Amino acid sequence: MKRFALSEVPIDVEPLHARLRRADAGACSSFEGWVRDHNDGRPVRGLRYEAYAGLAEAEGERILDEAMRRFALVEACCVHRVGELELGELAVWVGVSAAHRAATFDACRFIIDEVKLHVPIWKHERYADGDAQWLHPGAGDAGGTTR
Amino acid sequence: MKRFALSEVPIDVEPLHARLRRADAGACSSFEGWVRDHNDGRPVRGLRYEAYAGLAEAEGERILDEAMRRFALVEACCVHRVGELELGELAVWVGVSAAHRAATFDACRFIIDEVKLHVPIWKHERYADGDAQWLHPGAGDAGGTTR
Amino acid sequence: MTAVTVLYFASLRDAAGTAQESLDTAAGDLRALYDELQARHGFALPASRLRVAVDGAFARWDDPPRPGSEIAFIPPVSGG
Amino acid sequence: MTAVTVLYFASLRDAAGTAQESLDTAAGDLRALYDELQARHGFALPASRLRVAVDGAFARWDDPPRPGSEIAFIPPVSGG
Repeated sequence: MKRFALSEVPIDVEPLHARLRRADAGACSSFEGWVRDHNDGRPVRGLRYEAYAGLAEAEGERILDEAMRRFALVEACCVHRVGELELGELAVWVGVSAAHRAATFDACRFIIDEVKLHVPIWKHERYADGDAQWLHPGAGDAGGTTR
Repeated sequence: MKRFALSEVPIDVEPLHARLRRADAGACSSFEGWVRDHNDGRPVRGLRYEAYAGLAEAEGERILDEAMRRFALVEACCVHRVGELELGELAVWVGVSAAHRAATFDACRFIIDEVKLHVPIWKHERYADGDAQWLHPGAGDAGGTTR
Repeated sequence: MTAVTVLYFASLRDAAGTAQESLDTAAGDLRALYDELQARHGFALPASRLRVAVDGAFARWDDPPRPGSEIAFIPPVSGG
Repeated sequence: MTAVTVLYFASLRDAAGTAQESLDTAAGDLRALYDELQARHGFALPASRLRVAVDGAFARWDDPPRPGSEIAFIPPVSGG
């Protein structure tokens, strides 16, 4: 079963969480990214995530595999939303389990950091003032403003 | 509302998680400690947590307050079980939310580390071989073996 | 003599055979009180591995026992 | 000339006005192909800020375009 997935519908955390439960797991860390009502000081009205699905799934799986190799984990998984999201919605969920807690913190942080750096998913933010833009981090938002 | 609590019944995560949700929170980390089927190589059959309730609640609250001061959090809470627990049961839950993810990882780890170091709660483990003991970390289990 | 209530938890409670006892002590500070009780109950843990609390707040080993106070000896904790 | 399909995402798709196009290119490598398409569509992002993928796997900018391949220019990502 794949450890990384994209989801076009609201993420159902319960079955993901259930995959982490094992008799030999004593610790579980999870991370949730929620759609915030502001970004860089601008009020946000909503957003859309777009992915290059095939490559995103391959990259995500590579990252989860690497986490399983680097840390003493029992299980790990991550799901990222694509499509239109409202304020407060769950954009990404990462969960890991292990015998001991240190590995779960390290792995959870590693996975979300790597996903944000490498998985081809893009965020298009709509602002309260009617403006909107693609976010292309690195040197300002050179993606420019679109409506 | 208190940020730290003891619970004599199974921890209901949903209302705790709901307290973390805020329009200005973009990140949420949570930690769960589960009753593992082994400890230090010994098969575990179950365990019991006992607390010095008044001091545990005061210490827990002090730790959560300190986390709120040290990290840029929106909200934080922690619940620890007391009483008899079965294998796989949730022993402790920590959840924090913040605008950005780094603070949530740092705070979540800080809280569970501090709770484990300072809150007067003790674990009594029962082993598959019928043996049982109080865990008093620090210099072997000087608490000795009881049945 | 000072009348106090002492609370025992975890392995100390098992060794003492009770969760609390009321007693009169001549001990000059809480460390001396613990030493007295350790001798009586055969506690395996030395005071150096414990913390002490009075009336629900952590206290210092060299505090004197206050009349009517509730004293708790806190073995190394193992929550989480 | 090499026949390839090019995929555009996010701001590149908005600028190109299409999510994909098929074209024949004389470019010797993927960087030259991007430069050609940047000039045609007015992409704001230089190749130095992008990654390039071929047939669903990351590739090198100095790889030559392969006939029939699907080439994706990957702007800086912003998931999470």
